[in-house]
Amino acid sequence: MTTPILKAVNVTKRYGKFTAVNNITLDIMPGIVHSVIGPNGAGKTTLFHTLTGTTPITAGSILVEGEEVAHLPGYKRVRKGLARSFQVTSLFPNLSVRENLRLAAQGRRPAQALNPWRRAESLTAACEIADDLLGQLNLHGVAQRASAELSHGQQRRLEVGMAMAGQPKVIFLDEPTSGMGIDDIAEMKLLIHGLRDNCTVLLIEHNMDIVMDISDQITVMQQGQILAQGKPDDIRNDERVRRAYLGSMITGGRA
Amino acid sequence: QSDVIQFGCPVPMSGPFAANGKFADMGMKLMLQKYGKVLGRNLSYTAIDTEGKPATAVRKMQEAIEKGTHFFAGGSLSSEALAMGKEAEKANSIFITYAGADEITGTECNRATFRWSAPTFGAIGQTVRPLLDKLPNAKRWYTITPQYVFGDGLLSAAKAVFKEKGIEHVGNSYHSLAEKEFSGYLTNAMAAKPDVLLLLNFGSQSSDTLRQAVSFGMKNHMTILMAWASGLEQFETLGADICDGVYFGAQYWHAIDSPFNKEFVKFVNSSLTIDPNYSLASSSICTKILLDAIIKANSTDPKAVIAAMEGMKYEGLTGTEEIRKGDHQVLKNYYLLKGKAKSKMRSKNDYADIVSFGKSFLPLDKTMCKIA
Amino acid sequence: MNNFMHFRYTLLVTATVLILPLTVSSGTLATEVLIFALAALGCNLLLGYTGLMSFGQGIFLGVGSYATGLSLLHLHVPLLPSLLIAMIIGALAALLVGWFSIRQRGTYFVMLTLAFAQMFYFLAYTMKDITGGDNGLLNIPRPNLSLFGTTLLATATPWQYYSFVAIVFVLVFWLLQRIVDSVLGRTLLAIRDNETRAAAVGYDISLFKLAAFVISGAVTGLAGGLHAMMTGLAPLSNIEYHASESILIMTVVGGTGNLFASVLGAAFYVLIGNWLSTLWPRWLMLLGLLLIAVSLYMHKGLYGVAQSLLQRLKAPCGAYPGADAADNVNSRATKEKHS
Amino acid sequence: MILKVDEIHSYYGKSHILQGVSVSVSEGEVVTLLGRNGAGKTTTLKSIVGVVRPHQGKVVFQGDNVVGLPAYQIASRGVCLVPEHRGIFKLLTVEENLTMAARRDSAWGLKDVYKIFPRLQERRKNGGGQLSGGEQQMLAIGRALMTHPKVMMLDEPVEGLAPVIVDEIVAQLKLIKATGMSIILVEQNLEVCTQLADRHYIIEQGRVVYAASNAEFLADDGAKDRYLGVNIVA
Amino acid sequence: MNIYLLQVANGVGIGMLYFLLAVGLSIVFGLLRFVNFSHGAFFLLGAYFSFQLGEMGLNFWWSLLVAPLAVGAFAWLIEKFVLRHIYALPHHFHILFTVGLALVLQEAVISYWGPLGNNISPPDSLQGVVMMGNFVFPKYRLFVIAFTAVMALLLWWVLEGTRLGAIVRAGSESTEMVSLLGLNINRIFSLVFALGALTAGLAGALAAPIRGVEPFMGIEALGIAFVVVVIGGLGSFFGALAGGILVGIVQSLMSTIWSEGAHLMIYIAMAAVMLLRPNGLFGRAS
Ligand SMILES: Nc1ncnc2c1ncn2[C@@H]1O[C@H](COP(=O)(O)OP(=O)(O)OP(=O)(O)O)[C@@H](O)[C@H]1O
Ligand SMILES: Nc1ncnc2c1ncn2[C@@H]1O[C@H](COP(=O)(O)OP(=O)(O)OP(=O)(O)O)[C@@H](O)[C@H]1O
Ligand SMILES: [Mg+2]
Ligand SMILES: [Mg+2]
Repeated sequence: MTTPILKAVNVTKRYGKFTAVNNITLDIMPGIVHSVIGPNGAGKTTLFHTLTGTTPITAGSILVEGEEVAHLPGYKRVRKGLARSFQVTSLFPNLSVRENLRLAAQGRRPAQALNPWRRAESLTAACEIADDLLGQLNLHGVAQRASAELSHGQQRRLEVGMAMAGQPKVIFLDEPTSGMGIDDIAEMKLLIHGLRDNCTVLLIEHNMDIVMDISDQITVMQQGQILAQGKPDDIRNDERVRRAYLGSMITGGRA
Repeated sequence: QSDVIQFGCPVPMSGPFAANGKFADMGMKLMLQKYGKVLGRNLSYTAIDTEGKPATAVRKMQEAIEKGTHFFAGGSLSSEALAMGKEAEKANSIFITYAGADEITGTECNRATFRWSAPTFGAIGQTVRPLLDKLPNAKRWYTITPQYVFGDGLLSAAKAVFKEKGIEHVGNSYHSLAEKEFSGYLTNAMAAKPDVLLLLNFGSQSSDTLRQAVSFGMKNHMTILMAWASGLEQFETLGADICDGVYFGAQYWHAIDSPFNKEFVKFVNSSLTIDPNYSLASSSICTKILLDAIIKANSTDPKAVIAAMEGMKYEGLTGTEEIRKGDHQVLKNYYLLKGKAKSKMRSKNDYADIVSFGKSFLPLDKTMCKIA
Repeated sequence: MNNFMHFRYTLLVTATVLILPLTVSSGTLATEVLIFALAALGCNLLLGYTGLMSFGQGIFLGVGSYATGLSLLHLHVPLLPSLLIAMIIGALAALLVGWFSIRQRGTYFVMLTLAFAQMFYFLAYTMKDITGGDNGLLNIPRPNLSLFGTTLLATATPWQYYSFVAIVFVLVFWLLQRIVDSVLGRTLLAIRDNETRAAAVGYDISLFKLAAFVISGAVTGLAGGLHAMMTGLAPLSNIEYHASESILIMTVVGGTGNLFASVLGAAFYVLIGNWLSTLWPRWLMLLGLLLIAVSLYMHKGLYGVAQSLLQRLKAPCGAYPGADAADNVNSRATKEKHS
Repeated sequence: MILKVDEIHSYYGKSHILQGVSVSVSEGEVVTLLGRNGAGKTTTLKSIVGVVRPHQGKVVFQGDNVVGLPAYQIASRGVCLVPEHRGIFKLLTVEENLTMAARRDSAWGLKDVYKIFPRLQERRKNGGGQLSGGEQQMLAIGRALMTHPKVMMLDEPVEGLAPVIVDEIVAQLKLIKATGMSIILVEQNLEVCTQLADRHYIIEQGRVVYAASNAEFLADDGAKDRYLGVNIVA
Repeated sequence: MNIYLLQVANGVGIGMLYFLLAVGLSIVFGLLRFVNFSHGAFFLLGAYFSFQLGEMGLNFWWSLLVAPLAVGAFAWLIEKFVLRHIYALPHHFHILFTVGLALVLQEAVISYWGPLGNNISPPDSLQGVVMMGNFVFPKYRLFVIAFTAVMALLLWWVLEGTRLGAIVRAGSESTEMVSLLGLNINRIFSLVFALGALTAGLAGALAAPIRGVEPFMGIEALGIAFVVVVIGGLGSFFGALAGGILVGIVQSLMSTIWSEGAHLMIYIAMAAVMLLRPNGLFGRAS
C-alpha cells in the first residue's frame, strides 16, 4: 500500500463559537479522484479552505508528503504542490483570460514575479502552460478578453484552469461544474478524470452523475464531521447517506 | 530698466489665515495708491497667495523674483516669513514682515530681512509688567501656550518676568497648532486656581481659548490676559461681551494717538470706509517703509535700499519708529488694551481702551543676530 | 516597432519635459510641476497598479525633504548622495507605514494611511530639534552636480535646476514604466484585481504590496528631496495632510493605471492652481468646481480625455494599438473592491 | 398573457447579447428558459426587470410597455427576480429579510411564507449570513413572495444545492405554482424543469431557437440533443 | 473632585458632540460605501446657518431646528442631482467629488460671511455655569450632552427598530437586490445622505455657541470625525458613540497628563485600535 500524499489529522475550524469543521482525519491517496460530498453547510468548502490555507486552521495538522504545512500561509502551500478552485468564481476580472492563466502558472515560481525588470512575455514557461490550458479548456477564442466579460460557464472553466495552471500535486476543485451547461459538464467530467494522470484530485460536487462515475473514493460530510467514507457503490447504498444527502436524486439524473 | 517698481505681497489668501491676506492685500494697495509715483516711476504690486505654506511661499516668491520683483512686504506666519527671508537674501531682494517669530531678527536674521512687529520679549514686557503694576496681588499665574518656537519665546519671556517679580507660575498647558478644543486645558487651569490666566497663543486659537474660558465662567474668578492679540480682527470675531474686562496685548490699535496714525486712519476711513485692523495697518506700514527707503536711497537697487533702511527713523503708526541697524528690527511701541462693555463703546469699533504702551527690546548683543 | 511601443511613454515624457519651458515662463514653476509629477507617479503605482489608495504620500514627501535637508546641512554630502538618502529614507518610511497598513483593505486602508499621515505630522511637529518644528529646516543649500571636483551641471538658477530635475525625472519615469511593464507590474495588477485569488495561486500578497509601497516611497522621497533643494527649506507643510491630499488628487485627476497620466495630472493641478490663485482670492472654489467636474465628466481622468481626443484625430489612419492592461480598468472597477 | 417579451435586443457595452428574444408567459403558467452557458438566459431576465436596459423591443407587462422604467418600478409592479446569487442580506435577520420586502397590499404575509418554509421560522432570528445554501435559497424565494409578485423569475434556484434540498425546493415550488403564480424558471437541470414547467424555451446565442410544451419537449430527444448537448440519442 | 475625574467628565461632554459629528459620516459610509469628505463642510454650514438665522433675529431654538434641516435639504438636492451620477465609479472619484464639494462650500462661506470668525451666544436660559463641588461646567455644555443623548436614542431607534432602518442596512450590502424587491433605493440614498448631513449640521449648530463660527471649522471637524469612526468602526452606530466618547476622554485627560501630546495621542489611539481591532471597536469585517 502506498503512503497518502495528503494527510489531515484532527483538523478543526471554528468561526467564533461555531465549529464548521470538527476534528476531521482524512488520508488522500495519490493519483486518485477523491470526492467530498455532503449537504449544504456541511463544511466541505471550509475543509478546503483549511487544507489549502485560505483561512487559518484552528487545530490539527496537515501533512503533504509527510511534511507539516498546517501553519504555512496559503501562498506557501502552493509551492508544496497544492492548488485550488473556488466555489464562487474568483478570477482577475480586469485581466485577459490568457494573463489570468499565466499569472496562475507563474505562482509556482513567485520569486521570478518580483523581478521589476523582466517582461512577462519573456517568462516562457508560464506562457506555455497558459497557452496549453487555453486549448484544453477551449478558451482560445476568448483568450484576449477580460475574464469579467466571459459567461458564467466560461468563467467556471477558467476557474478550474487557474487551479490546473499551478501544475499541482494535489488539486482541490470546489464544485467545478456548478452553473455549467449540460454539454460542458460532460467535458468537465472528462477533464477532471484526466487530471488524475498527473495529480491527485480532491473534488466537491453536488452532481452525483459525476461523483459516482469518476470518483475512486468518496467522503461524505455532515455537520462538520465525516459521516461515511468508501467507494462509490458503498456510498450509494449507504442508508444514512441516502437519508442525509442523496434523497430521490433529481439532480444528475440516474445515479 | 522698466518704468514700474514692482512690489510683492506674499500673504496667505486662502487657508486658515485667509483673513490676514485679505486685509494685508488691501493695506499694500492703499499705501501704493497713496504714494502714486516714486522716483518718477509707477508702482505696481502682485498679491501672492502663500496658502500659509512656507514651501509655496518660497516657490511663488522665486517666481516673482524671476519676473523682476525685488521688494516684498508680507508673511504673516512665522514659518513662511522665515523661509521667505532666506529666499530674499539669496536672490538679492528685500523682505519686510510683521510675523511673530523672534528668529527673524534673532538667530536667523539676515541682510535682506526686516521686521516691523515687536518680538515676544517686547510683547511680554509691555503686557505682563504693566498688568503686574496694576494688580499687585495677582501672585498666581497660569499659562496656555502653543507648542512651537513662537509660543516658547513668549513663555520663556513670561517666565523670566515671573522669576524677577516673584510670581508663582502655577502651571502651563502646551497645545498643538491644530487644537480647537480647549476645555481640557481650561479645566486644568481652573484646578490650579490662578489669579491671572495668561494666553500665549494667537489668532483663532486664542479666540477659541478665550471664548471657552469665558463660557466656563473664568472671567469671574481671575483676570485674563491675551499677550499676543491680533487687534481689531479679534475683537470683531469675539464680540464685546466676551472681551469685556479682558486684557489684550497688541502691536497696533486704530485709536493710537500718534500723528501718522491719525492721518492713516482718516485715509483708510475715507477710502475703504473701515477702521484699519492689524493686518491692514502692518502691511501698509511695511510698504511705506520700503517706499520711504527707496526715496531716501534714490535708487531701486536692493543693496542701496537696504543701506537706506538701516537706522532709518520715521514717523510711524506707533509714533516715531526706528529700524535698528544691527538686527533690522523696527523699534516701536507695544500696547496693552482692556476690553470694555458694549454699553461703554462710543463707536462701532471702540472695543477697548489703551491701558499702557511702551517699547521694550532685547539689547542687540542678546538677540543672537549676526548680520554679516 | 516593438521597441517603440515600450518606449513610447518615455519618449512622450521627454517631449513634455522639453516643451514645458516653452509654455511656462518660470523655471521654479516648471520644476515644481516635475517634482509633483514624481510624487504622483509614486501614488499612481499604488492606486492604479496595486489598488491601494494611499492618503499618506505626504509622509514620504516630507521625510524625503527632511532627509535631504539634514544630509546637506549637517553631513555636507554632494547632490546625488543627498537625493539617494532621501530615496532610502522615503523607502524606509514606506516600509514602516506599509508594514502596518497593508493588512487592511479598502476604506480602512485609506483611513489607516491617513492616521499615519497625521501621526508623522505631529511627530515632525513635536521633534523640533531634528525637523525644526513649525519653522522647518532652513538654509538648505543646493550643490552643483559635480564629479571629482568638476562641475557637470550647475543648479544655481531656476532653469539650471530645472534641467537637472528634468533629467532625473525622465530617468525615473523610464524606470517606473519598465517596472509596471515587468512581471512585477503585472503581478501587482493581479493583486489589485483579486487578492484572494492571487494568494491562492501562490503569491505572497503582503510582500508584493510592500514592494510597491517601498518603490512608491522611494520615488516620493526623491520628490521631497528635490523639493527641499528647490525651495531651500524642508517645511512642516510638506508632511501635512494637505500634501497627501494634493498628491492623491493629482493622481486621480490625471487618471490611474497609466503612468503618463500622472504627469498630466500634476502639470494640470500645479499650473491651474498657480494660475487660479492669481485671479481671485477665493480660487479654491474654482478648484473645487473643477474637481467636481472631473469626477462627473472625466472618468478616465485627463489622460482619458487626451486619449479620446487623440483617437478622434487619428481615427482614419488606424487606432492606437497597445492598450495597456490597466487602461480599461477605471470604467469597471467596482466599489465593492474598495470596501 | 401577463408578460410578453417582444424582440428585445440587449447589450453589455458593445457586445450584442440578446438579438431579438421573444418570450411570453400566461397567467399561472410556469415557463422555463433553457440553453447553454452564455446563451443569454440571465440577461433575458435582467432585461425584463430593467437591470439591463434593452435597446430595442418591448417588454409588455399587464398591457404596459415597461422598457426604460427603473428596476424598482418594474419590480414594484409585480415582477420579481430571484437572482443567481440569491442576494440574501447577511446583516439582517431572516425575519428582517422578509419584512423589509413586505408590501402593505401583499397577499403573502410572514405567516404564509413560514407555512411553506417552516425551516425559515426556526431560523427567524438568525442572521442571513449564517444560513446554509439551501436555506438561503428558501429565504430568497420567500422574500420574493412577500413582495406579492405577479410574475416570479427564478435564476437557477437549485444550483449548488444538495439533492435532498433540491427535492424540498422543487416540492415547495410546486406548492407555489398551485397558488396560481406565474413563474419563469432558468435552470440547467432538465429533471427539475420538466417536473415543474408547462412550456419551455431554448435560447441560443441571444435568440429563441425552440419553443415547445412540456409534453412535446419530453418527447423530443432530438431537440435536447441539438440545443442542449445532452447525448441522449447516442 | 479629583482632577482626572473632572477631565473624564469634561471628556464625555466633548465626546457627545463628537459622536453627533461623526455618526452621520458613519451612516453614510454604511449605506453608500464611501467616505464623505464634505461631511465637515455640512458641519460648517450648520454652524453658519444658525449664525445667520440668529443675525436675522430668530431665537436659538428655532435656529437649532431650521439650520440642520436646511443643511439636510441642501445635501438632499446635491445627492439627487449630482452625487447620484457617480456612485458606480471607483472609490477615488467619490473622494474627489466630496473634496471638491467641501472646498466649494468652504470658499462660498468665506465669500459670503467673510474670512473672519464670529461669535454666537448661547440662549439666555443656558448662559452661565453649574457648580458641582469644585466642578464647574457651563450650562450650555450640559445641555449639549443631554440633547445629543436624546438624539442618539432617536437615531438608534430609527436605524435598528424600523423597517426603514432594515432597508438602509440591506442597501449597504446590495443596492441592486433592494431595487429588485421593488424598493426605490435612490430615494433611500438621498434620504440617508440628507440625514447624515443633517446630523452634521445639527452638530455644527450645537457647537457654534461653544466654538464660535469660523470658515475652517469644517476641516478640523472632518479630521475628528474620521478618527471617531475609525476607532468605533465604520458604519457602526455604537462605534460612533464609543469612539466619540473615547476621543473626548483621551483628549481631555491628556491635557492634564501630557498636554503637548494631546493631539498626537488621538492619532496614536486610532492607530492602536486599528492594529488591535482592525475593523474598529464595533466594526464588522470588511
Ligand atoms: N466566514 C465564516 N464565518 C462564520 N461562519 C461561516 C463562515 N464561512 C462558513 N461558515 C459556516 O460554516 C458552515 C460550513 O460552510 P461551508 O461553506 O464549508 O459549507 P459547504 O459544505 O461548502 O456547503 P455548500 O455545499 O452549500 O457549499 C456553514 O454553516 C456556514 O454558514
Ligand atoms: N457584465 C457583463 N459584461 C459583459 N458581458 C457579459 C456580462 N455578463 C454577461 N455577459 C455576456 O453575456 C452573454 C450572456 O450571459 P448570461 O449571463 O445571460 O448567460 P446565461 O445564459 O445566464 O449563462 P449561464 O448559464 O452561464 O449563467 C455571455 O456571453 C457573457 O459573456
Ligand atoms: Mg461549499
Ligand atoms: Mg445565468
